[in-house]
Amino acid sequence: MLAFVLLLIPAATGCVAAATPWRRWIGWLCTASLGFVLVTGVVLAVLVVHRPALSAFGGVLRVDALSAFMVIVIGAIGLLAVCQSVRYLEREVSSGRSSARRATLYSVLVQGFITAMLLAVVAGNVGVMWVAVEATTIITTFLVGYRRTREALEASWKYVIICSVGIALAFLGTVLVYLAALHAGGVTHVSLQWTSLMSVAHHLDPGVMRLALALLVLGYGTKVGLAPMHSWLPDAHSQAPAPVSALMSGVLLTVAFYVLLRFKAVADGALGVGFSRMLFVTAGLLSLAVAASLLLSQRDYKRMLAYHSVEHMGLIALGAAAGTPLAIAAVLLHVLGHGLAKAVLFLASGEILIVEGATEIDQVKALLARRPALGGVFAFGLVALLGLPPFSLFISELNMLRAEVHVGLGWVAAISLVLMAVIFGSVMSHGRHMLFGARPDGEVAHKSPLNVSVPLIGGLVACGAIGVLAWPLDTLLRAAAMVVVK
Amino acid sequence: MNGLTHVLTQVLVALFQVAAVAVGGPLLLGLMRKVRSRLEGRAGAPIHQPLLDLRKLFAKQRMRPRDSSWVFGAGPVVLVATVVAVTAVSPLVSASPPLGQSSDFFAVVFVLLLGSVLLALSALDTGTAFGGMGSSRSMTIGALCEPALLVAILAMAIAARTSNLPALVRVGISHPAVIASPARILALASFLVVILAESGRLPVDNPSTHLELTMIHEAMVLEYSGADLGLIILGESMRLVFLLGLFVNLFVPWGVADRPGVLFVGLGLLALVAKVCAVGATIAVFEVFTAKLRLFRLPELLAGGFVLALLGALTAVVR
Amino acid sequence: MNEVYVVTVGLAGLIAAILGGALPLASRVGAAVALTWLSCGAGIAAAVSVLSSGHVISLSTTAILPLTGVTLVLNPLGALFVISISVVALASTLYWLGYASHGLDTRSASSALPLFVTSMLLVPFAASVATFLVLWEMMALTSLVLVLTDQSRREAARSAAQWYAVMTHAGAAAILLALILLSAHSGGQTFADIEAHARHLSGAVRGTIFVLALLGFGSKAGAVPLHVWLPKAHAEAPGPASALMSGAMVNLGIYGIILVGNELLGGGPVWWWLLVSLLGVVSALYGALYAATSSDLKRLLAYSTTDNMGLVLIALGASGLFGAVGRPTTAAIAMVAALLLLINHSVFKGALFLAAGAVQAATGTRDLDRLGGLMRRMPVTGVVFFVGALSVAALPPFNGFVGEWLLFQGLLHGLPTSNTSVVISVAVAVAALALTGGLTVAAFVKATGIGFLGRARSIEAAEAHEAAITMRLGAAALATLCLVLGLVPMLVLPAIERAAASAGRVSATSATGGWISLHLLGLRGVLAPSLLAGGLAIAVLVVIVIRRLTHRRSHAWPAVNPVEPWGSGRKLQTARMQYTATSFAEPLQRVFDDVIRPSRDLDVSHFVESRYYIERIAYHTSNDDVLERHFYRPFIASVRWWGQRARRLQNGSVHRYLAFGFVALVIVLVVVA
Amino acid sequence: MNGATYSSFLEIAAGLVILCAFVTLWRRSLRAIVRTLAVQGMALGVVAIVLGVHRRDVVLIVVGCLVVLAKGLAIPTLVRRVLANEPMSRETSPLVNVPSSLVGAGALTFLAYGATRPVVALVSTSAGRLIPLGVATLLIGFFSMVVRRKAVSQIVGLLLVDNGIALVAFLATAGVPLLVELGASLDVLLVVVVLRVLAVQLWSKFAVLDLDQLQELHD
Repeated sequence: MLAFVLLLIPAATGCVAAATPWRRWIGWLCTASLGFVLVTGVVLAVLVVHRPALSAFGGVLRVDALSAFMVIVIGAIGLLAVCQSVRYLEREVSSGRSSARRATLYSVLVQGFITAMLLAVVAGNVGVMWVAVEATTIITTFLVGYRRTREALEASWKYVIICSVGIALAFLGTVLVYLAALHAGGVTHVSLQWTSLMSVAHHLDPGVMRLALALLVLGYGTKVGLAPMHSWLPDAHSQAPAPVSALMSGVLLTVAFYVLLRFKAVADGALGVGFSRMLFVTAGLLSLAVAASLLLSQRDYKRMLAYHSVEHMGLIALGAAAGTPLAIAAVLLHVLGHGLAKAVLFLASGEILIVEGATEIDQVKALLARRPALGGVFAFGLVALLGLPPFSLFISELNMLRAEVHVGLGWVAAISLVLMAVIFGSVMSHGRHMLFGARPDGEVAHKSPLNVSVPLIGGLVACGAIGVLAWPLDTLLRAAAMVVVK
Repeated sequence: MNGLTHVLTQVLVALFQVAAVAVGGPLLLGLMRKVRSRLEGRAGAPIHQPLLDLRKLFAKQRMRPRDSSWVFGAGPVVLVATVVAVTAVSPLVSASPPLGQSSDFFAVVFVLLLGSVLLALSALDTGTAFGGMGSSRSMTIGALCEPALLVAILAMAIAARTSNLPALVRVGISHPAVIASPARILALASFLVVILAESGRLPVDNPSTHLELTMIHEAMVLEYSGADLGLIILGESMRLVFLLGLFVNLFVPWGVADRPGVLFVGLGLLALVAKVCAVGATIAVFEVFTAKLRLFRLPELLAGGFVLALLGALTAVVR
Repeated sequence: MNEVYVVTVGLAGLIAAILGGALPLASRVGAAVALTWLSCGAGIAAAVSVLSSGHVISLSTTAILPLTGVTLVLNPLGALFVISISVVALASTLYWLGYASHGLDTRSASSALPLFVTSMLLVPFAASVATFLVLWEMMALTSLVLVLTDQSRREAARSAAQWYAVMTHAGAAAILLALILLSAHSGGQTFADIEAHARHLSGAVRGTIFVLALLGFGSKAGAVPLHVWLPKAHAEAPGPASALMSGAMVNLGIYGIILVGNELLGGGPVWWWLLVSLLGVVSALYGALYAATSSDLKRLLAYSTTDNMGLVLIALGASGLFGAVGRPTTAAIAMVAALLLLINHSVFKGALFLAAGAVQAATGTRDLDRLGGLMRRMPVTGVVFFVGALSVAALPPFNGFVGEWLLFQGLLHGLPTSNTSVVISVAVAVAALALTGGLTVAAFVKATGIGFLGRARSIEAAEAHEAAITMRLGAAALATLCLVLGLVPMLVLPAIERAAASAGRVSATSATGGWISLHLLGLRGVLAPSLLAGGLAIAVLVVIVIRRLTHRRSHAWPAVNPVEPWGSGRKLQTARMQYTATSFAEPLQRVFDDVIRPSRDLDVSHFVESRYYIERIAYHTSNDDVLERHFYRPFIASVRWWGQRARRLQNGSVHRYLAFGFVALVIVLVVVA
Repeated sequence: MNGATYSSFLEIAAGLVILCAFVTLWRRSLRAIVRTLAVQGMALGVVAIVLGVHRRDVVLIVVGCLVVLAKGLAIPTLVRRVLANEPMSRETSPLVNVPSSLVGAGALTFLAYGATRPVVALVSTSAGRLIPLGVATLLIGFFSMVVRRKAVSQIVGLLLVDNGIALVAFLATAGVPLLVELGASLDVLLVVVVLRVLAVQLWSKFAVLDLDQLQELHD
């Protein structure tokens, strides 16, 4: 039931936002609803971490440790993004770039977006999961095209076309899984319930499941941003409003990955880990290679962040390929850490775009000297994304690599380390051009307003805290990992 | 009581060696000049002329360039002091010098190096072109001498299982075969090259040049006068004698006083004087017939020395 | 009690960092320094208790670091490193009090420096893969922040920081791979588990792990050819930071090699150690050569760090070799020599960098060709540098000498042996050592003579003022330590032997006859540094007395009167006529022309009226790192080229993007079917 | 109806679906293509209805009717609206010319048969044998999206993909559970709406007639 309320609140907030013309308090109301989501996520986690899963509506909604964790991820990052949306909308409206009506539209869409993602993670039925993910595609298309410039429209066209194809393939995969389940020997009541799929996993026809899993990885991989279906990602993330980019890059990708994890568990039951490992390793290494190659001579800092997402999705794909409990726990920690850091960076880059008026790397200079707070946030965000302690990405990457070597994927770990080193070098040089340098004479150091710096710094601190303190996340992570690892 | 006498004899031996070298140094210079001038058909100054020069210099007044610091004054003192210190503990006259078991060949070399480093620094302290030139060149030569010297020592030390000087000399007395061994011969050959280079003799440096641009050692000490100059001349000559003494005792150790007693020490002194004079004279003769090498041909010479030493080491090692 | 020390080290450093970031300008540095001292004190206390009792301190919790937890164990080897780091840290932080006003009092610096010190102190404690790597990366990150202190003013600092960041990250990646290979093949991730299981690994895996670790840690220790970042970063870092990096951080590179090679893997075949010695020989020669020919004071010091780490690696390699061919005694001597060299290096290199920092703070330049005459302007700093220079040149009575003597003893007593490769490598090592020694002497005569003696070559140098009192104290403390350790190395030798025993599993090697002389057990090798020094001192006194006595009363007072130096008849000589660092190094540079390949160009401009009258002659020579020029630059260029090519992947055509997916789908179907 | 007529009906309908797919590749006139799409939608609905009749499955029959309405009428009308305000209503120069793309489509059909062998083996009904046709439709749709330059052609391609999947769904599993089915079709509808809005905006505001003009965003 709690799960239903969880869905209800953002949806209701969306309706309220739709009903009334945009005011500041609407923004804060949305923020509050996200706060509620976060709290609910924590409550759910406490409820299910050691006990069996909760379910509602005959299992259409089902919350286990993994879902609860994802709810927390959505809540935390959503909170950051929505809280910054207030400022973004105020700016848009006051500068006359968008009317109050469009502001309303924006808030409604964002709430819908959140709701869809929540549905995807609390759905107990893989069909519903698919519907929810597809719904996110449709909603975010409008958000990507929100600015209605030619580039924005181009980005949203590419986004919706590519993702629809991908998601269609995912649907075919789902259908095939269902087919296999139908023909699984000695099963009476067959449905698309994930639990029932898991229960018959061992009887599923291997041939069909191979085809199905391949299609699912390709299909949902498109939404995750795994190469070679990643190509929509840099365009969409660089054109969407900063808060939306934060949400998409920080949460949406990983929600799609969450669905993949569920299917992987089913397929591993039928095929053993070998096949899924092959798929995930291929996708992961491809993504890393693509990210490394395209980051080398990147000229736009939002695209840089987007490719960085491709890299990290590749990393978690490799972690999932390893598939040990440790690996999955590390993957989930990485999901949260990457979400926070990436959200902070996108929001910061939004601020930079506002104050500097350029998205080219070589147009932005000496941020640390000219805008200490903003530059500092950006610098530390990059440090976090490059996987340096104390931020959690370091420890999660370390453990993913450990798991890979442990299951005999040492060569994969080696290759990914090399590619990560290349990425480190290129991002370092881009960051150097943006951050370092002397302040022009006569220009005074600008201070960023508190409502910008506080949430961003808060996000970074959270990212650092979960990287240093084991309690209380550790138990949840392990429990969540055990959900998809038998 | 017995211990006290032992200590006293030790101190006496030390002072004796130092005195011998201090007097012998200038005399050796005189001797070599004499030999040269005779071979060149001149009468030449008396052998004790350098001593007279020293007396005159010590009576003269000392000058120092403007802008020089305490290092300038320290140079000559440390130069002499290092030679004195190593002389006191080395097996020159007696094969069992004071603190003998702690007189180590490496230590001796590094102490001497300290002296030449200080001299090079004080040359730079003069703040003149010549000082810099001299110290730069001598440092270059020193840097290239170092390998040959150390590897030569290593070659001898490996053969004798120790780098302790008295032990090295005594091994020569007890087992003459060691001296005949290719290891030691090659090592000593390169040692000789190094001695010539380090003490600024031909063909490396011309001690009697008066043209600044060709100077190496002379250029360094150009600014010194009076007692300081005297100290430097004294120190240099003492070092030459010390090195030659070491050389001959390692090569033909016979005659070195290997047990206490005035008689043996006296014999040891005579033997030392004889051997050193012989070698010195030979060098002087050799110098008559050689010209100074160009500065940038020197590496070839020193590399030659180095290769000799390395061969020595290898022959010592490979059984 | 011991656990309290450990916790104090961490907490004090953390609080120092927080206060350094939070407090106002006035109290920032003071508070940070005080707490850093507390942290260092606790570290020393823990280390001393370990070294004296021989019992390890161990502490572990799962409340910190998710999924892994933290494990801290301090064994004698680690304790030795903790002490060496603490000493340098105490001195440099004291020095920092005075240096802060030269741009090192920003919030970032004031919180990064304590954190840097603490993470370095804790690295030897780390006893699990995750703990070690976290601390290692913290160390790298904080030092990077310090290198960036001057970034807004100096482009050089920025590029140095980038080189440092990338190289150190690549190194860290190698280390990470090595450690996780170890942990993956042996159950848990604590070093205890690893040590227990490492025996059973296959030779190939062990070899891979060792080589990876050697590369990673070697780059941190500045071993050629992985050294490129070092002369840049160490030179650009502000005074105290560069002292810490060069005096303390590089030690941890060596620590890592010992940790993996000797402790975790428990020694290995001959070829490992041949590799180590080779690395050492190359580093020593290369570093010494560039130190001798470079004319930037701090760059020179940095290259000499590479050189000294080369010596340490040679000693390590020799120890391993002798161990592998069954010469435990000499192996132990070599290991002790390695550790002694390392500690000595910390002390004198710390002193040298602090002095160099003072010079830079006073004159605003590091270019030797613009310095000179500082011995009189800044007497204390000058003397400190002088002492440091003599120590690094391994001249008695200072500490550098004892270490090299021990190394020579180890090498010569290791020979002769039946194993030819060992023989050759040792002979080569000795030759390299000797040449290195000579070059180092030349380098530091140049540094001292050109930098501090003679006349000032620029206005800044002529008007330099002596550094602040705390700076002088910090530097002088280390200089004094150089002398003390040179006179009585027995102060540290027992500790070093205990550490060597815990690292290389060997027995004690040298007995110290009281405080006087140092005997090598079972070998005929004795050194009495204090007697040597005493004799030297007496001799000096005697000579001085003689010189005074011979001085005639008739001469006017003062005994020595300053005059214009001789300029071959030219009346007045200017400071520009002096030899510069470049000209001083010119002969050496010519001798080693084929190695350094300096770029020279001479341009002569004539008067327009007549070609026979020359207006001016300009002679430029630059010797930037030959490896950087001929290896790293081309490599970077090729990577950039690939980056340009790869942009075609994302050319904006939606058809191409869809084609990617389509091809992928077809391939998948073909594969699956 | 008896088995023979049932399976022949089924084969005709399914054959019609794939045939339409080929036709879309063959024709250049966008209007004709959209017409073909409508036919295909109807055929798809027929497949569902036939199956439903055969299985006495009311839900499936209802779904079939819905499909006929949605894919046969609603969606094509929407797409036509796009055409209405686009002057150039011909696919003048596809990236791959018509003959070779037809050959490619043939190859893709073979691939589909190869790839779906396990599925066919598993289902082993008269309907199951037709599954490859659905997959082939999907591949052809995807292919036409890659090679066609017009916004409308891409929309059509996407719809082909979707129809192919729907065909597979009906043939293999007699339709996924209703909830999912409805959600899926609704999503498709919405996607088409979105695409239409975008296409119209692109054309009206920025005069983008040709997808090759969408190359502002690149590295």
